[in-house]
Amino acid sequence: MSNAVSALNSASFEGFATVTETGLRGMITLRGDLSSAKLKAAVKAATGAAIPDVRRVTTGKDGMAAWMSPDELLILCDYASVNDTIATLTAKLTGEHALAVNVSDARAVFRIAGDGAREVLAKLAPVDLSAGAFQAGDFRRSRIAQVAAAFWLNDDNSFELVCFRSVAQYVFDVLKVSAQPGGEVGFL
Amino acid sequence: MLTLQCPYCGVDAEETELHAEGEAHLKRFGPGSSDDDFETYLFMRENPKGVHFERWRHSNGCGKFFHAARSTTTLEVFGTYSAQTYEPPQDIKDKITAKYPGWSWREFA
Amino acid sequence: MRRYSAFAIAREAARFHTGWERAWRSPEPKKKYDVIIVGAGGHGLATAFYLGKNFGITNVAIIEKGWLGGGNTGRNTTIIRSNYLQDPSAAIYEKARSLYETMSQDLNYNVMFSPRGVMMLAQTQSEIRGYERTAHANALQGVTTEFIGPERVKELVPIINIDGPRYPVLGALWQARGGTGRHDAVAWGYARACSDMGMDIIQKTEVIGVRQEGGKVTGVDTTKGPIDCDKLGLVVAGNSGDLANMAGFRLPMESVALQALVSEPIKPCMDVVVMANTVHGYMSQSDKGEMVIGGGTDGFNNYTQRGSFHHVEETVRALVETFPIVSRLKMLRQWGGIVDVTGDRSPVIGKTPLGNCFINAGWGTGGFKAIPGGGWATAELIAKGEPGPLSAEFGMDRFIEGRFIDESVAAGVAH
Amino acid sequence: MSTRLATGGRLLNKGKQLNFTFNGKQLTGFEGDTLASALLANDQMMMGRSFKYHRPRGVVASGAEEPNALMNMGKGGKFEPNQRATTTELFDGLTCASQNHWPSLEFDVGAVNNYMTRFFPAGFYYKTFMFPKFAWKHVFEPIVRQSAGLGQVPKDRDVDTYEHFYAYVDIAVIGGGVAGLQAAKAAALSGAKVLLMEQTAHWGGRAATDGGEVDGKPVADYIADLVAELDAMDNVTMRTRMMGSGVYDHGYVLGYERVNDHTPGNDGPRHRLWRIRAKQIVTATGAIERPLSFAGNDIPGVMLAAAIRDYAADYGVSIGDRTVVVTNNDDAYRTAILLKNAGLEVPVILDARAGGGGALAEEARALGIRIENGKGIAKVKGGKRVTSVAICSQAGEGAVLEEIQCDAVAMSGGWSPVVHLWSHCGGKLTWDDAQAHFRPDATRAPTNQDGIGFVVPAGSANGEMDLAAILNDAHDAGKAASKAAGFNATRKAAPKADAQAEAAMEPVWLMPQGAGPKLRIKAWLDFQNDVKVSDVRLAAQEGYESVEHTKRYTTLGMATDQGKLSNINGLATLAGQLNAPIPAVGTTTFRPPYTPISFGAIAGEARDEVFQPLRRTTIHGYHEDVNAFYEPVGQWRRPYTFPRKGESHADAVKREILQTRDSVGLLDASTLGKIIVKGPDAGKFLDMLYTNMMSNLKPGKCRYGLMCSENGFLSDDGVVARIDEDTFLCHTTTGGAERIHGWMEDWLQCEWWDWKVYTANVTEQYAQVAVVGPNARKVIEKLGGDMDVSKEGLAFMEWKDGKIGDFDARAYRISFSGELSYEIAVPASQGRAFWDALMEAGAEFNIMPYGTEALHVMRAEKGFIMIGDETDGTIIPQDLGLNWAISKKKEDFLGKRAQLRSHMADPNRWKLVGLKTVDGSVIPDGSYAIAAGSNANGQRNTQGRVTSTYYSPTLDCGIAMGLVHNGPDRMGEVIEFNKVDGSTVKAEIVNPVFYDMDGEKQNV
Repeated sequence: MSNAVSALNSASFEGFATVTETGLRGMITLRGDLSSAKLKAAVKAATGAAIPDVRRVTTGKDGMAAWMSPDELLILCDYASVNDTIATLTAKLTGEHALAVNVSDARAVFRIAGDGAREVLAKLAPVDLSAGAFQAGDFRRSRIAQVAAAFWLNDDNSFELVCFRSVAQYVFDVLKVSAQPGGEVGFL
Repeated sequence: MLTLQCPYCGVDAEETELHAEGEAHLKRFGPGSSDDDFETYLFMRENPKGVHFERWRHSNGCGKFFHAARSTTTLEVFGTYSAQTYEPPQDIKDKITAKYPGWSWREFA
Repeated sequence: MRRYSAFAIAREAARFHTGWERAWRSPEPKKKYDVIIVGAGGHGLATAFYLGKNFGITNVAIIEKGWLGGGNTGRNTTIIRSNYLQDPSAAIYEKARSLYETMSQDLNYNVMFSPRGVMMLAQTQSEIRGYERTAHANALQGVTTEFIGPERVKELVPIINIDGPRYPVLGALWQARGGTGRHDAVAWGYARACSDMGMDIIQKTEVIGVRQEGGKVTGVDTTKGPIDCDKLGLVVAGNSGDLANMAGFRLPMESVALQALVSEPIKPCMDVVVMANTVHGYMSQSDKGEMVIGGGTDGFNNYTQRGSFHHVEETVRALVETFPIVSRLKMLRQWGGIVDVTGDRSPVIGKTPLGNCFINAGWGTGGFKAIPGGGWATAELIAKGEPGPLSAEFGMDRFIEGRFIDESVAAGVAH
Repeated sequence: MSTRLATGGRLLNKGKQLNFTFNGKQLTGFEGDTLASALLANDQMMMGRSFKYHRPRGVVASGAEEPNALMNMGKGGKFEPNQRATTTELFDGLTCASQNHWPSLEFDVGAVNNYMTRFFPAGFYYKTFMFPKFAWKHVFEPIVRQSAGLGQVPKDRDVDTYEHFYAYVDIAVIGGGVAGLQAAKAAALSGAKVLLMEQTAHWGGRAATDGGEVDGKPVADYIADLVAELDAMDNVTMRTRMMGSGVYDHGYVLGYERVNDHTPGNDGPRHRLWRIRAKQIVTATGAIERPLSFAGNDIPGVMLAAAIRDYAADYGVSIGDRTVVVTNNDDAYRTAILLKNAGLEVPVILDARAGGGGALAEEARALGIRIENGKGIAKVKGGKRVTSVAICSQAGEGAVLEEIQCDAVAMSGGWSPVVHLWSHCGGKLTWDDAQAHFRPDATRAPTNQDGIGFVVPAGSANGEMDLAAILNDAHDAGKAASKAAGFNATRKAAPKADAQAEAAMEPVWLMPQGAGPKLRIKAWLDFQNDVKVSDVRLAAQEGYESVEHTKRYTTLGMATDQGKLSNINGLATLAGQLNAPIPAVGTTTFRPPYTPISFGAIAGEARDEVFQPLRRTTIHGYHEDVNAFYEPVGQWRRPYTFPRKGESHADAVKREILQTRDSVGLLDASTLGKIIVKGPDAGKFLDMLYTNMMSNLKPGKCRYGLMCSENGFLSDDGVVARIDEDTFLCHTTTGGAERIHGWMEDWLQCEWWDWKVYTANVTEQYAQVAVVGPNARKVIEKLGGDMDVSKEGLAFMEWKDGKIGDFDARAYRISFSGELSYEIAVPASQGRAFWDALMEAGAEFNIMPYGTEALHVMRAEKGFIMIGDETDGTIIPQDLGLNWAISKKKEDFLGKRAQLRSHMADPNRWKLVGLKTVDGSVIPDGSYAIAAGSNANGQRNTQGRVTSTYYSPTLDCGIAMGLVHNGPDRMGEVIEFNKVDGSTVKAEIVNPVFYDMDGEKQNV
């Protein structure tokens, strides 16, 4: 895997919040019946994480699970272990109608950190990002300016954001515009 | 600028997260159907001044299609519901009836 | 009718304009007319006018629920062009355009037709091919257009940014004799002429029912009581579905909001109409100096005449990109109108399931530019009971046969 | 003359002097000044010219309603036309110039129109300029356009930045006057999250100027305490310089924040457009004073009474030494009293009411001011400045009783609530006879998605004009909004206020009421657009009876102030002429924005590089490195060709094709859509989606498939690979991935929801490279790895997983060029490395990348159709001779029923053929095949058209594909294609496969 590079090679920008492309990440689209015991066991076995509630992320020792839709999770893990994780999922889901597919290279991940992180996102996403409305562990699919994206809030008050790899530069650019010094809003 | 609640992920999604997908509860006519039925399926539209049952997709969101009952004159939303239904749920129909006694829409009222 | 002229103005000026007569009468409805037209917008009034002028039918009432010209006729961005791809469209829009050229003289009312030229920008290879195809089609249709290069675009529109980083301008389809007109004046001019022919324009009167007997129309019920007629024309853009429901049939149409906006006025800086379909925006400058701007329709059924703001946003950012100097202009006013959009986005002019009831509808975003042509064709349809060559292809039967008139093949959006 | 007073100026910081220039003159003002107040302090009363007659125009108001004082502001990339001086905060270095005159503000040639006023009544242009026919466009229109237009055209690109911000609150309060503050407090006490916005830089509005007491303290102190109190509340956000610009459906509010207009050198955006969702909206937008309609009311020096008061109290500026006050209400007396107390002369107060005023009038009289009841102004005299007024009886026709010297006139025709934001979304109005204005009808509020009212008017915006009533109403509005938003409203009582009682106003729509035509033609309604009482009367006389007709016929209220001063006066004039009650005539529609907002703010961050998303493949960096020439395809930007130094695009394309056909070429095919379709019903599902059969495809094999819309038209094509029993991978066109994925989900979710199928769009997971040409295999083999790509190891239309070099690869043996070809997918993160490895391995074969144009030409040489070229949304597969790909066995597939309709089954449809020009030239793009004669509309008949046309380097001649009537039956026939110059080009109808008809080359 020595040839593998992430979309923006861990580019970073320091504004009134810090925006960083986080490098390669293992990501798996898992579609199936989220209420089934088998799927629950598979996700547990693969990541250690429980099935997340609607619009939440859960964390286990080997990865995270994010609620994408009523029949879809996004599984996050180390880039290097993604094939093993898929193998575990697939093995545990034998006989069940489900789909687990590697999308690690189809996406880019950004971290937005710092006191202004909420406001940087709130300039681009039609989402209530106030502290009362969006809390650690909350996960939201929406748009960032003109492209689809998903993001969640970590316990350390930083956001992580996933978008398609082809628009990584666009997303980075609009996040940079949002985080420009002097652009603090003072609302969130 | 509409806001509709996605019945799948519970988000009060503003229109920019959504995509309008036209009239709901159309019955598909395939090979073997009459010309009239096929034309009705593809082109003839209720287009009411009043409550409209329509399809939306939470395209910048959970990706699911859903149905909405919405007034085209006041933009009041009587409810959103699963796309996997043949007609609107009773509670939504009741809500519409309370507001517009005697309304009807194609095969249901 | 007293003629309008510079001399008339001078004469009236001497007596402080106290002598001007009404532009149109305001009569009470008669019991019966030969023809009732529902809808005193551009198409309705033009239909009535050509019924009188071309067919001598003047026992006509035009019934309007609001005020004449108050629908889409008075809400559009006033673009007039005929550079359409498909033969039936090119024929009716070119007929309309040519009638606009002499309309001020024909009606003795200055509608300020300004053939300043309309260009549709090509910003992708497929748009180039689409517009070159249109240019070739137009050459055979008797519509004068040409495909021009980016340098010529820049020469005609100095404020345009032809080297935009995202979508450089690769050329344009140019119709030099397209342009703009004063939308209200078109309705007022036709109304004055219709009234002068003895037709009754009945405003603030709503049609609430369509009367029929034996499968044929016999009249309408209105908020001023029933009125009988031999023939009925429904020409009610934005309300066609509602009227069709009253008459007992459904239409292959949906009603959606289309928005427009204007800037504050500035000195003349753009002498042509520019349409940029890749980025979804078009713009011209009015005689007052306002930049007149439009974009695409909303996706959902709507009768509120208020659209969704994100479409305004999309249009404005397209224009800021295409014309960078507008960034520091300000939006003065935005508004919406309701347009009827058909399954192939082309209009319907034709018979209906109800005998002697005819319809002109579904113009989508193209209604204003078609007014004289649509009126001409609808008058012929009503007078003869059968479509003439201009409307022959626009009947509703095309949806059953799968015979569509699709203009979107050349350009993403049809305006 | 207007000048700075020694006293007054509560908003000024007189310790900080600011320099600015107006029309090239160096002037000074103070921090806290508006541009208008600073100009007035420098005796610059005249600030512009009117639109139609180019009459001299002075400032008439002190706020957002100002129609006259519009400036060309700034320079270069910060230049902005039509900036209102009354809402522009003065800053050091401000540069501005007045508008709509030539050569100068003082001497304007355009003012000749002024002398022709009588010949230019409302609608005059509809009645003339008609002859000769083309004179309008070429003679009259340019004159009209040049003399109209107001501000100058910006020349340079905007140097500032803009942004949006999404905010979600329970209650948005628009307007930070005393009512807005009070409403915000009442709302906030319920615990609701409140956003309070004020368009100016100051809280409190005009209450402090007008005086009164609240809860026993001066109103100014009460406001200061209220602001401090709100500021301390966690659930309240307060923003100044932020205008509530529009109220839209479902509780959407636009807030227009002018972040840096007053500090143009600062970091950060110039404007921020807030997109606010509020459960409830309180409109505390105040009221606007109305002018009075008398002859000469447009002469500079005639101003709104309250504006004169504002300039004196807020900015310490006197408009004149001798100010005549003319009014129909008590409020204007406050102006007289303030001026008198400031040591200025008020020669007379003309009160149109026969009974005169109340307590305020007594106070004025006690100060020694002369008051004339039942009197009005017959005429104002002066040119560029008021010199005197002629007094008459209001009841009469304007006989002059006395002439009084003065240099300013303060007029007040009563107050109109600002109902714009209430009305934007459908809130209805009711006519208040006592105050002669429209006010919100609380029973007909605009409704939201839940069908309940979501706008609550407060204070003078709700028609309350007395301080105590305003505070009461605002307090109630805040409570009502909090309750409607789901909170328990506060039980605290409204504060007690005390202000001077006022006598009733009496409407005055024309002064004097019997004014004849000579006076009416000088009585302005719309100062900017030059609409007078006479014009509105003329419109009504000519039948333009609807208020919308009148507005459009006269241009009343269509100026940049959108009729804030003129609408009610115009409406009343129309009603008077029609002899109808005012409410029966109705109002025009209020449309956003409240005052104009910048296009820059609306566009937000979306400009230049981030105007729209640009999608890049992982090989994009290579294309950049070698300076590819691009074409946009959807949001992707694909290399059209890779020109070398000095090479034309056509030559580059030719080189790429010849080299690929001769040796080997590379195409970045990553943009092709890739969708996984998996599940027990996947085969059944694809059989419905594609026109051909997919369920019988064997794992390891590929098949080309077509998709149609339900309307029968060909919508996409691509190669389907069966991965295993349960799983397919569907390739789509470059633009088609998202569309087709959505199309699949649509059918799975909404029609066949019981079918067990999952889809996933994995387009971007892979970088895909087409290695094409006779040496393709050698290049791949040279990379090594464990994949057998020999003819037998990977046969045509098969796919295989394995290692190519170090890369995990999936190779598809498919060809869109007719050559030996492998499309190889590797993980996207390794795409660039894989591409570089291929380039290196291919060096000995002189490998080169080729772009989309070479791709197009090669596929056309091979007779393959291209979605978007051969199809345009009106083409069915049968038109393209693709019947072989339409299953006859399947009962149903999407589009099948449609294709049975009469027009689609018509044998006369144009069908696909190849075309070869007789002279070897290239048929122009878009050309039509002409046929004999014309149709009923006089249009030339046609019998076909080209769909793709190219110079073929392989065949060294022009080739084309096209649709021709009965084409496949007319092989060898020569038909003519049109050119735009009227000539034609002859072409022979041939087989569309020009190259390697038997397919031997792709199969080696």
